[in-house]
Amino acid sequence: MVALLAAVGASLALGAVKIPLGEVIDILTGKDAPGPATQIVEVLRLPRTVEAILVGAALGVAGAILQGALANPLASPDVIGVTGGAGFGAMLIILLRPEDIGLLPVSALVFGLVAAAMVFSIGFSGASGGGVGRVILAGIAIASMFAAGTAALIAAYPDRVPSGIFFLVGGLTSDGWTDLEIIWPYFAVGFVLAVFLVRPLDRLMLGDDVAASLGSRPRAIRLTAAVAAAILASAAAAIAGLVAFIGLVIPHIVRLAGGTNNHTFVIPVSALGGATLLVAADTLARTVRAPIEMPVGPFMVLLGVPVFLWLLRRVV
Amino acid sequence: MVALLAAVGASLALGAVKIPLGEVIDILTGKDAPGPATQIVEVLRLPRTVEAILVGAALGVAGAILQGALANPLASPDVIGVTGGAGFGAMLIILLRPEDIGLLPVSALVFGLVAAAMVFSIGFSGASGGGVGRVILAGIAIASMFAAGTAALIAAYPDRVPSGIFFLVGGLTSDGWTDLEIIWPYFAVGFVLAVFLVRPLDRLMLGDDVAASLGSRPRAIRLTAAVAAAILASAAAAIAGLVAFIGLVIPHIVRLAGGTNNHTFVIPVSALGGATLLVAADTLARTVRAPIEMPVGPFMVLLGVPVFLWLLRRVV
Amino acid sequence: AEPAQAKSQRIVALTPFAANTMALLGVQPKAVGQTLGGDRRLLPVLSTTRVLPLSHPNGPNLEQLAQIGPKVVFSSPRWAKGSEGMRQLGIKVIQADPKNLGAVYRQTRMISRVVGRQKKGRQLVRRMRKQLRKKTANIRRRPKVMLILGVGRTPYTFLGNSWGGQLIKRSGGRLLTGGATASGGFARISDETVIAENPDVIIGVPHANTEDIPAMVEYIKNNSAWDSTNAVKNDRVYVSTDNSMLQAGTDVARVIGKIRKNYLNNR
Amino acid sequence: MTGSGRDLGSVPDLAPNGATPLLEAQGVRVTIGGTEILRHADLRLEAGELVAIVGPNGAGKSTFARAFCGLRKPTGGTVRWSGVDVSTIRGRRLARLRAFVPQRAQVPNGVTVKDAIAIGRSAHLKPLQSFSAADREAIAGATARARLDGMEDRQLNTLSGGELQRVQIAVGLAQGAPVLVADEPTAQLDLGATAAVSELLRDLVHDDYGIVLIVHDLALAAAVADRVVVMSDGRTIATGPPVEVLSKEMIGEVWNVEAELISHEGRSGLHVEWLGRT
Amino acid sequence: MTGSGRDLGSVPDLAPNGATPLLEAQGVRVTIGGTEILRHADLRLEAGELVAIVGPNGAGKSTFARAFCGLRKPTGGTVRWSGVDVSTIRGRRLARLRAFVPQRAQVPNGVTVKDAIAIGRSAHLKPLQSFSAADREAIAGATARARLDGMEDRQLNTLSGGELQRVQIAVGLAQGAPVLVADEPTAQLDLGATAAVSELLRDLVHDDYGIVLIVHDLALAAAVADRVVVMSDGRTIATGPPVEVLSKEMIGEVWNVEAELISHEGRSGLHVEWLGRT
Ligand SMILES: Nc1ncnc2c1ncn2[C@@H]1O[C@H](COP(=O)(O)OP(=O)(O)OP(=O)(O)O)[C@@H](O)[C@H]1O
Ligand SMILES: Nc1ncnc2c1ncn2[C@@H]1O[C@H](COP(=O)(O)OP(=O)(O)OP(=O)(O)O)[C@@H](O)[C@H]1O
Ligand SMILES: [Mg+2]
Ligand SMILES: [Mg+2]
Repeated sequence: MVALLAAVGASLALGAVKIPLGEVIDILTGKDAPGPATQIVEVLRLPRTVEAILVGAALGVAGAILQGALANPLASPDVIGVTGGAGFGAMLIILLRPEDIGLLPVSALVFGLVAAAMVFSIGFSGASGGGVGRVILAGIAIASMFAAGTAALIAAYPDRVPSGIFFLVGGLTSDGWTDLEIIWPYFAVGFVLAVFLVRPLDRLMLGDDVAASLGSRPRAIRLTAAVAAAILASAAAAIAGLVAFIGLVIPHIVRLAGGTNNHTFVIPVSALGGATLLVAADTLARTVRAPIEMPVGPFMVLLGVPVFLWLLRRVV
Repeated sequence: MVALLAAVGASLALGAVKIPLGEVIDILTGKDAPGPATQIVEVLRLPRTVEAILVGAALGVAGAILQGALANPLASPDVIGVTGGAGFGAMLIILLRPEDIGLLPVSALVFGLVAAAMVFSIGFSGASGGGVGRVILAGIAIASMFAAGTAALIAAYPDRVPSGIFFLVGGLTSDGWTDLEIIWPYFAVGFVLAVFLVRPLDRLMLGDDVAASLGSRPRAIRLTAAVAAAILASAAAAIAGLVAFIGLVIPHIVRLAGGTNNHTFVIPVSALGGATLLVAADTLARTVRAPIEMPVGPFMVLLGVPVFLWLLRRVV
Repeated sequence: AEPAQAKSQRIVALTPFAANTMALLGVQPKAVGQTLGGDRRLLPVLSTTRVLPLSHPNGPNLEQLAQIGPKVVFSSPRWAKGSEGMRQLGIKVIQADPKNLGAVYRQTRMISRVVGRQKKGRQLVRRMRKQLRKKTANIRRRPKVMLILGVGRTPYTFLGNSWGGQLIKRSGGRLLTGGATASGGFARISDETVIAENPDVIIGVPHANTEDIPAMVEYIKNNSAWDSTNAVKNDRVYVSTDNSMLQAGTDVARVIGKIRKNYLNNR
Repeated sequence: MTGSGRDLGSVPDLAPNGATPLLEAQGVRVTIGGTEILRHADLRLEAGELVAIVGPNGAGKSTFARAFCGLRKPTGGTVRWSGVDVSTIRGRRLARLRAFVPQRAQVPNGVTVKDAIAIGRSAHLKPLQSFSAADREAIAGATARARLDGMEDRQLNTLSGGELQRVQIAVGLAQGAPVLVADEPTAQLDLGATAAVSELLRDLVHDDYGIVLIVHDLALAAAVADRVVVMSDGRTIATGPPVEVLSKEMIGEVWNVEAELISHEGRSGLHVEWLGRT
Repeated sequence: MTGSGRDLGSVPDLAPNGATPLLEAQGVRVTIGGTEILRHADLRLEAGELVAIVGPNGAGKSTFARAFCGLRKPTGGTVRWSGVDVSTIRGRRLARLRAFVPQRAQVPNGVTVKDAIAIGRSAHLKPLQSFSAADREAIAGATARARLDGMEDRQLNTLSGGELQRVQIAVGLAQGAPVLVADEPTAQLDLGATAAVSELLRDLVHDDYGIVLIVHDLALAAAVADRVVVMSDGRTIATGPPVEVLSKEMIGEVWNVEAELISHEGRSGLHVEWLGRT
């Protein structure tokens, strides 16, 4: 919590253009007159920081939910096809219709959700439908399909690929509130679902039979969890591209640090951790070689992996 | 087996330039005089078909071994860092030192192996070393690191990325025997290890305790399996770039089709299946829009995913 | 767009085409863009202009841009992702990165309108057309050319509808596969076709440094699939490391002249 | 060990009245993958009654239990809880009716004994509601009854077989339903723990709980059960007081073993011809 | 059921001679994560002898078995198989000395009963070697002895608890080692199957196998074992013939239960005061 606040403060205060912290506070409290500094803070830094918080939290939660629902440490939004679908949706716009770039978030969101829906329709049908094995296999099939589509697009438009790279490696951009204005309901729905999933996922840990005995329906929980994760991850991809690291690693870090798999702990702390990591890494990415913006991935790794390895060495 | 032979026949007979099958046979048996047709078959098609067989088989086997050793259906060469390492090694050459492009296969191979070695040194140390959980977490950490490195390289040289596309989406090239001359010993070692791993992996299925009771050492098996998979996958990446589909999906197809997880069945059939799929998909990629060559990934998906989904619908 | 007083206007040109066109029209942009490690193809008059480093996806750093506070930014589809942010800062974004010769003329006129030098713009276009006519006259030979993008065993071939492909055609070269087109302008051509069609000239555009040219030429020559081609046999393998084949500039005629002289032996 | 009994549970939504039994299953059938595993099974359970289900391996005991607990949809027959068809009861309402302790435990990583028992209680909470003092008391009660005090912070995956089984029972107890269905809860327990569980079950019965116990140990069944149901080959073939049902003949017929329940000083023991010296 | 006995196994590399016992463990200690779980455990096993290890949950029985079978390195004490230190024996040689049937089974997907038993036999093969006729016979023998005929093609994950446990035993039998260590192999078995396993074990003993049986059922231990070892709190506290060791006092002290082994018509039964009416 403190770490998040510190990261947010740094994110607002630092950037390619130096603005003293006092002035930043004045601007945020509306005391400062309009001017480039006000514009920089209000139009560029503030929305970007908010996006970083939302995206980081969404990915942390999506990863935690999925790893819980599928009882698999390798589960991440990849597994239910979201990453593949969102990547395809984004490449479709970036490579095929760069003139409609404004549709990028929508396309990424829609294809992420479509891919997830395909995974669910296969994974939750049939006799063993809703079983972990079937969902995972369906995810593999659909993710491969969309990955192949993306590969085909990339191979067809090699000269435009540099423009697509930022989406594939993931990262935030400074473009005001426009994206958030479209996407925020998805974050809202996803986070609300996540809150209601905490207890059912805990029950699922004790096995499907025990969960059923406790009045939960394992298939329904798994489906809801997958849907919530799909919504959160698609919304995150729409805004920040494919930031794989958070969804996969943050829940593990949280589990190792907390020494517990309890979702009452893991889900909220993953949200906090994801938000902190993304805000901090994005601040570094914007400032380390300012005015050049670096991709956020390496900085997340720089901050996250040492902690992860240290925990791994100590706890396990 | 029949399918593989058919695919190999088609691969040798078909291409951008039409050469009658009779003439192909004459060329292969050394009856034909030198000329463009002879050059096309001997320098382009034959080595490429051999490469496809080796790479396909290697990836199928690597996937089968890893999924067995880690008892995780999501395991693939990604998980032990090979994909991340090889990708980084390739991008290092393509983006940073394009003048030394001849070193690409070696760099991909070396970094694939280095990444795997790092995963093993973390995953197999400590009290719970060699446990599935620890190996998977170590793999996640190291793979993220190399992915971040690749992202950093790409961000630093965005204009050079188009050269890297074919490595990243994966695919074979027609360039004679040069690569194979360097890489074949790795395939050889990997396949030999795989043969010796069949029985130990079977034992591991019954649990670590039973395997130990049967005289195997679970940690040693897991390490050997991971090493073999790393060697095979690195060698495959050196030749054909990152072809993710085979390693992940072929073992599942084989298991679903055979209705058994027995490695005596799964490992050799995965080799056959991987080889068949890659040879067939590559033939399609070369011929469908000849003289333009398409990336191989979409064709593998086109051939593989329908079978996969059909099996999933029937068997599970 | 309203014609405006150029000197008093705040304009940033992200593409070399836009920057050079402005310079040729006698207008100084407030700042020009420069890609990371990219080749600067700016006219000498622009050497003192402030440089904004461009990085994906936004292009310029928007905080810096906000500080400069331009009214108009000449951008490129490559930096499309940044357009929205610029608009939010109250900046007008205009694409100025032509993909074919017709667009070069059109966009030159468009820029001249925006900066309020329409007459000079018309003169400039006339001059460009005349130079091009001169440089494309007297084509005697029509060698078969393979123009390849990137390094490694799997390069892309420029097709007829790519910028580089158009330059080769204007220079008198015949592209492999009769200049077939595809939506992206690039494709991998089967090595079998290369052997069968037997190009006379191979030109590589590898995204590499100038000092690496000999190494790149050596590498291309060593490709076993290509060593039976006339180009390799006659030692006509070239490498171009600037991006004149990739991105339109104001100096089309000069580039075509260079291609004819250095690569196609067509003068 | 005294029975804090009803404190553990809350009043069920469907209060039993005198006429309808807590649980009534009739002619339940289950087919899996084309083969009929359960052919015809009946069960009736009143409050304050302990019914033991016994029968050979593969007789369908677990399948029957899963079916009447609403964990698997039967292909035929009816299951009524306090007169209400089980297929119409859902979620927390079902969870407050019965607790089910399955035969095979799943042993997750990173879960402590305390966590697991709290999860068992969570069926009582509305979403977002947190534990009340009564809930915490129920959790503590379940922990104490399963003799897990002092083990609360142990990770499940480091427990011995018997310790784990006591945790499973505690999870079911924390649920606080008026019916407890336990599928071989003592298979891994030592003699002392088994005796403790027996006492615990009788205590619960005394406090008007209804209990279904699936068990292989016939001596135990005879000692604790009010009624014994014998299953064989997918059918319930006999039901009645232990001494009547578990006759030498029945045992010989169903289990194919020479064995007899013999009473000595008020304690009955099963004397088995283990080594078939007949 | 007749004992095809030695046919199952091959001659072990380390043939026992008259003087050294098959297995001798002395003062074995095991520490896990800082706590001493096994404090001092002794065991001696001769060919043709069945030793039962009994003791409460958490006494360290499984830990001891894993230690003397070479599955876990002890922190102290010595374990010798036919006089050879266990830490110097590796791989197939160890596999031919003893088979170990663990307490908790792992149930993989996509493995049939036949496959599992064949895997048990595979410890006999050199790499790349395939099954000989003798191997196939051993597999068939193990299947028959565990009464699994007709179930060969069933998937493990569809078996009932008891069926699964019989498969585990068959896997151990197929291994064909002269010593079989089984950790509660009958916990999930019905009376008939338990009797069958008892007979099987006695048959093996008759054929000069050495057997270590970890078991909670004291009546069963008393009936089949030549010698009983009692463990409590990480120590082996008594060893000797069942009737001597499993006295009323010992049971009361170790298990904290009022119970007595009573013989009736040559069959002994355990009469337990289940409900603590003392
Ligand atoms: N998914 C399944 N597919 C096929 N057969 C099954 C499946 N599940 C259970 N069975 C079979 O149904 C029968 C009854 O199983 P069940 O688990 O109910 O037996 P049980 O009486 O509980 O036995 P045990 O005492 O060994 O636990 C067994 O023969 C079992 O093999
Ligand atoms: N990894 C571990 N970490 C901490 N404690 C452990 C671990 N493994 C076992 N123990 C403890 O060691 C003690 C002995 O365990 P063990 O499994 O040997 O008991 P057991 O006699 O076989 O019991 P049971 O009859 O219940 O199977 C138990 O208290 C158990 O909780
Ligand atoms: Mg059962
Ligand atoms: Mg034990």
